[in-house]
Amino acid sequence: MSRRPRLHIPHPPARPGEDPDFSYVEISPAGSVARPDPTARLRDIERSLAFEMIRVLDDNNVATGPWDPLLDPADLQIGLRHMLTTRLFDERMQRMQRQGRISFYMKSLGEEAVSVAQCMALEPSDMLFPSYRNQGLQITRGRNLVDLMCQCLSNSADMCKGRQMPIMYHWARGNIFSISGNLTTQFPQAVGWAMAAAIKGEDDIASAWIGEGASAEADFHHAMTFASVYKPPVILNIVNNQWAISTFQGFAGGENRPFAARGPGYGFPGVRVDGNDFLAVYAVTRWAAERARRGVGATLIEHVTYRADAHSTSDDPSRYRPKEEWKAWPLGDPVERLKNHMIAEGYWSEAEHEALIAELIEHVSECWEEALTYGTMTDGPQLDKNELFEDVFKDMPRHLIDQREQLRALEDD
Amino acid sequence: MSRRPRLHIPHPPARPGEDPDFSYVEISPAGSVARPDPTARLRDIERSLAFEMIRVLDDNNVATGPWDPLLDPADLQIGLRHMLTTRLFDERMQRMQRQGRISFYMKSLGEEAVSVAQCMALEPSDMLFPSYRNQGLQITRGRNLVDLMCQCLSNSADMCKGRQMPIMYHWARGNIFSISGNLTTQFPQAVGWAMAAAIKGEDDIASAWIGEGASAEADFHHAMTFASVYKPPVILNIVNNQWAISTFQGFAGGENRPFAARGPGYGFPGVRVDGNDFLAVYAVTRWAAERARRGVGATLIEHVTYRADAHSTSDDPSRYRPKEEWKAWPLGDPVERLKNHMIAEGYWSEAEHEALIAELIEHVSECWEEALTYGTMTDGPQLDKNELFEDVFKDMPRHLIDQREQLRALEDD
Amino acid sequence: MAQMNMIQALNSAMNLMMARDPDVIIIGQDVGYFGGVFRATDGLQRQYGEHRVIDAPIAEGGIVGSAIGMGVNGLRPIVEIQFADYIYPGYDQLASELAKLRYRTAGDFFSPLTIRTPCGGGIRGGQTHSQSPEGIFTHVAGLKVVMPSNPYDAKGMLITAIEDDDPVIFFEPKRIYNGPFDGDPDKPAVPWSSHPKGEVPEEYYTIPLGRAEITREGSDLTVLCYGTMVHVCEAAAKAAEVDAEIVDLRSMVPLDVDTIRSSVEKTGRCVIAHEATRFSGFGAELAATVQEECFYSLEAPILRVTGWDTPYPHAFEWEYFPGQARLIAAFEKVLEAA
Amino acid sequence: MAQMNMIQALNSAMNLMMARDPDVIIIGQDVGYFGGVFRATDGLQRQYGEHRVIDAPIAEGGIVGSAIGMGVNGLRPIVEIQFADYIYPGYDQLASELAKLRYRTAGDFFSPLTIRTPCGGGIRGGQTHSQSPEGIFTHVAGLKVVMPSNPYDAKGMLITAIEDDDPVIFFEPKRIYNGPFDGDPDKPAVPWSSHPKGEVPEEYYTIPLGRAEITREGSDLTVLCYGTMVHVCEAAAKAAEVDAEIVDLRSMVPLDVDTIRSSVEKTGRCVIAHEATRFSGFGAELAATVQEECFYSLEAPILRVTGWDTPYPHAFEWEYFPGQARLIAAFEKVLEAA
Ligand SMILES: Cc1ncc(C[n+]2csc(CCOP(=O)(O)OP(=O)(O)O)c2C)c(N)n1
Ligand SMILES: Cc1ncc(C[n+]2csc(CCOP(=O)(O)OP(=O)(O)O)c2C)c(N)n1
Ligand SMILES: [Mg+2]
Ligand SMILES: [Mg+2]
Repeated sequence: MSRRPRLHIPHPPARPGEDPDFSYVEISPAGSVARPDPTARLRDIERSLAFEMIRVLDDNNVATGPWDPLLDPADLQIGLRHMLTTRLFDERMQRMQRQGRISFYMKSLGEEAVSVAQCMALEPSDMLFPSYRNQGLQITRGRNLVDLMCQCLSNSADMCKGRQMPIMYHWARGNIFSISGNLTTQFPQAVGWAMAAAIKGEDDIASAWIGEGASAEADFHHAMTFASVYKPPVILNIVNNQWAISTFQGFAGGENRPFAARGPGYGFPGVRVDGNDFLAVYAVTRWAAERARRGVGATLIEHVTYRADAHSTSDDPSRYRPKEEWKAWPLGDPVERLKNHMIAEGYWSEAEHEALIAELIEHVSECWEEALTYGTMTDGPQLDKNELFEDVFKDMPRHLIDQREQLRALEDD
Repeated sequence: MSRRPRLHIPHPPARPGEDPDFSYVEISPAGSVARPDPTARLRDIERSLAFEMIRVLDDNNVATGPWDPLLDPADLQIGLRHMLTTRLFDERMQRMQRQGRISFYMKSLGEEAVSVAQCMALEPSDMLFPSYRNQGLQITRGRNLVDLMCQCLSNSADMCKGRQMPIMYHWARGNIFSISGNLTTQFPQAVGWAMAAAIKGEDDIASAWIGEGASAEADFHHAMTFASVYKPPVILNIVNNQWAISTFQGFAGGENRPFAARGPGYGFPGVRVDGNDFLAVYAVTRWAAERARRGVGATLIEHVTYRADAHSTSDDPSRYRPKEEWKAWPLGDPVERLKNHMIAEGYWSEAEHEALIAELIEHVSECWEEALTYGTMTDGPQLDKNELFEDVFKDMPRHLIDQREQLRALEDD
Repeated sequence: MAQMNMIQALNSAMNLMMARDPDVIIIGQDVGYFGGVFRATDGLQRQYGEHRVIDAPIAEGGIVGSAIGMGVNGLRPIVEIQFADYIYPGYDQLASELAKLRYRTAGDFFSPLTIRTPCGGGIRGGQTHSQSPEGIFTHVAGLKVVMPSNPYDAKGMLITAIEDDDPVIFFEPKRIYNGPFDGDPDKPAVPWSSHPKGEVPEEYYTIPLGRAEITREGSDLTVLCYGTMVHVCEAAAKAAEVDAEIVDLRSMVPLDVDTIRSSVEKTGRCVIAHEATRFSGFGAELAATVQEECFYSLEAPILRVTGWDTPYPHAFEWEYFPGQARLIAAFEKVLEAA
Repeated sequence: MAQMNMIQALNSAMNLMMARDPDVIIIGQDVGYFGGVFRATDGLQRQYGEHRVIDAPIAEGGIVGSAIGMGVNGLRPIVEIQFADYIYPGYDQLASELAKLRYRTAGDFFSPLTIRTPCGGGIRGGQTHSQSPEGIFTHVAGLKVVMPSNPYDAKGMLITAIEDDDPVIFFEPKRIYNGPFDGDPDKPAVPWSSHPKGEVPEEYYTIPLGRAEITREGSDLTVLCYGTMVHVCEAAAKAAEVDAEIVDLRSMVPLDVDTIRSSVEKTGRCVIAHEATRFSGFGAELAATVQEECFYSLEAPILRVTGWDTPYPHAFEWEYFPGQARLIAAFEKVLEAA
């Protein structure tokens, strides 16, 4: 039988045991991409925004070019602090998972700039629709780490009342929407939220995040189509961290084109940004927010970054990619890059950095201790079991009252 | 309350009572778009293919430019005959619906070139995944009109055994897939069919059709993503006939960009073609088929055409668009254009045309008479009622045997 | 009081609610300028503007998903899905998101959607314009699921659904949009104007969700039904001269178990009717509940009269449809028993 | 014979079938190079190449839709949906297309897919990694729906499913991938090697779909169950010292009504157990069928022991799970009655 397979199967750059190879990542020099007016005609700007890479920090850690957001040193310090807090929080929680204190965890190591810089570039009243790898949004918006920890612990102070897995936070007062286990569902929801803002004539905008793998889901297309038709004030972010569990970004269609290029297909800009460059992410987000606030419409942003750790505590990436891949990642570490920039500019020093880390480790530990006072899933104060039946509906219908009674009766036995 | 709505709501060019206005349709001069090699690099060809309009027939009905497929006069006559057959078949069936002989019908008036030219440009062993407005595919592949009529009649010779509404044909031996009432589902199925061909190393390709309105469905994205990832031998067609029931193409995102522009977003070409230009449609299809057969990958084709009649026999377009809109349609009537071209070239005459029409009307009538001998839904030979329970599964399970018995028992009463 | 058919009653409910509450908006395919393929939203865009009655792309998942977001942002969207057969592409957003949002956020977020969708057969719609998929929604915790059987209920229940902070899937039996239907397609169509439930107040009123209505009292057997089947069951009981108590459930979730229980305790016999396929249809839940609640009153097995376990066929529509003959056979069997 | 856990048994079935039939292919998220997040396809890409074990984009609707097309073109695809909770985006392709293709084409087209998907709770997966959505598939005419409870059945049934020309939704209770589970999460895990059904032949064998198995004979009451619950029910019967007849249904569609009927006719009492939410769950169909088939043998109402009608909560997993205590209570109640 003469079989001539010609189905194309994407291949990641390297497998375990092979040398990392990121030559497929096209990188523009810092400062090389023009910054168009947010109202510019798509056809005049689409190509460079979607295909090149917006970068501000150059190889010497100097900010350069038209996208430099010219942030105050104080803001840089805040950004650095939030990124470090995110990282140290992640580290601690992963450790706690290893010790069996929480059931599951997902880190955002290497991607902290995306959440932190974007959140800083938006207004507190803007509505955020995160994925599970955006804990930096919570931290930057000022969420008490204790709240996040209590959620991961499903303890008596859990905002979700024990109903969601760890990291599936939400924060109504902080305008951060609930994280769903189902990928990409938040994308059209964010578009709808923004449509409502426009219908009501309110000024707030929405921003949503998905991974590049999740962009293959139907809801990506739904969000893009509705954004194309109604031009609502929304920012749609694809965090391209190269991996979706074990499959690399080629399995979402990233081999041929940047994900940012999807935007122009639908008639609005897609912007490709160095996701590990705090300043570039900030600047691009401001640009997109301006488009949204001025009623020009939606923007798609592709953040080029790298998932430095495992997908989750259930995953073992050494099975499918080289162990040292992160070291070869050409866009570096967002924390190191911002730190080095600040040091180069004279706003920061190694000593201050060490001190900040020490302070934050201490802070995370204190928060953890406090969180434990609200209990763990097995010890200490517990959620009321009756909560199991609350909030399915606004008012509990008869059949749930009956079921609650059945459970109570059993427990009483 | 100060409400400042800024949600964008697309508006069609004209509403009932207003003058038709197709100034939004960007039209390139015939012959003006280069014909790249099917293996050319996307970035070198994408812009002109997706944004301009490939046309072969100029205003004087002369074929011109690099896309002229240089078809034999005999082929042109075959094409004209199939288009006319399609149109006369449609007319007759719509009349039969009006008379209550069939329950429902959908015409393809004004769009006949898409199905006929494409089908002629493909091989008989290529697999077709039509929408409900592609009856021309059946006719061009040589389907007996009687078969189509029997399906519409749900009579004793209905290929669907009465299970589908009129026009939901299929033809296994003719390599035409079954039409579904659910929009767009055939798009990823066609991609999967083509993936299988590639896996098996077979040379056949798949081609699928949807309307521009249906491109908003999730399955469009699924098809595009899988086509992007695996580069299977498939042609994905969007028939942009400007209307989706009462909403114009702006509600699918067509205001900002041609639908063809979606292709490059996913990394493969989108080609915008004058869907009423038989020669252009043929040529573009050959080009896409060559890409598929040579293993280069998928092609998206946007056929710019106009839905000249109602959406279906359940629809009344005078409620939402100017009555005379078709007359103003700048790309004319595909049948008239091909006919005039053939006359201009001396391959055809008005007299021959009239004679052909008379012959085909007669043919359609004969077929209808024959179809009626197999019964209608109410008279004449009928399908066996037991058929109701067949083919749910390959072998009838117990519960369906029981239900069939129940029905029989009742009928016997 | 006015005479209204079901479409007019639904239109009246939406019109009233849009006038009362600026946060009520409508989104769906062809609902705007055109007024909907069944004309339920006729005139509403003209009256309330195109920012409140919104034509949507053909993407049910996108419609539901974006409407969820609108609801989270304070609007009260009414979604029209053109045919219930086309609700499946929205199933993930409905089952995974809409239904669970309040629960997963411990009440901090919710989205008060009403999803209207025409269902049921009897219009020669074939397998993709005839389905009754209510069963697969009743299994999803967090969704209310209802189906009115007449214009009066349709209006009152739709107003309640729109005001409800929980999501409501509102099934509309399209076969009875224009008039009650007794199951005989050969009889001349009957308009709602000749039916008491075609009398519909112009003004605001509500009908609570979760309350069944006994449309005919009787003592021989209980018939549980909803939507189109209410009228078919009434006609069948009449034709069979059976003293049936006909319970129009109106709401599947929440279910009015009290009314069901007291009826079956009284009659001791029960027939369940729906158009959806039988296997794992909502009738299964009803039968399971009735035998559990009324076991000691039951004098015969509970019978289900439903669509067959096949797709809804175009040609054999009336062989498929659970019409009077099948109902009468079930009535006889259940009365004969024991 | 070999000792296999359920993952190994599934892997063995796929491996055998790929070796026997070049048209068998596998597609799903992470199934290829990585071998699947639960490792069910471990090693298969290495053995059969990346054109037959295909990593897929994260798009369940696209996976099912494209696999349907592959099936139409003569392949015999096995689709893995990573978690049953994520099958909903594929629901339209499954319910509208896959299930109805043979019917709507009068047998001219069909697509012989097997859809494998891990379901059920008990792994701290929260509401989106714990669901048991079998009920909404059993309502769709044209789909076969099965769930094995042990490695031996898993292998034999998966081979049958792959060879079957009808589409099969193959639910895998992930809680028992590694060993049987009696419902007590605090007990040390038990491996399959200590269970007779962990003995699995290396070679080809089949188990027909649509045949239940009585895993324990008894005369006091019948327990209808499947998947993880088979083991929990067995343990509960033992703990309660009840002479229960435990029927492992294995297949929901087609359903082995004969085995059910003769068991309930013998025992006169019936308890139904599943992990899915109760309302309109598959237990409803079972209860409806049992009361209809065995009405005159029943001495007590049929009881359902199921997940509550809430999403599956992360913290209260064991309050949610229908464990031994709830089963025993139901056994007692059903035995006390009448
Ligand atoms: C609908 C759905 N399908 C599958 C999954 C399982 N899943 C969880 S995360 C993940 C990978 C997502 O990758 P990506 O979108 O790139 O995000 P990243 O993890 O890289 O941040 C998958 C397949 C899911 N959660 N939801
Ligand atoms: C999933 C689904 N949603 C809605 C419909 C109802 N419907 C049938 S045709 C149609 C319009 C399609 O327009 P388009 O795709 O442009 O095709 P055209 O009719 O113009 O050929 C709609 C909304 C459907 N058949 N399937
Ligand atoms: Mg990723
Ligand atoms: Mg159209």
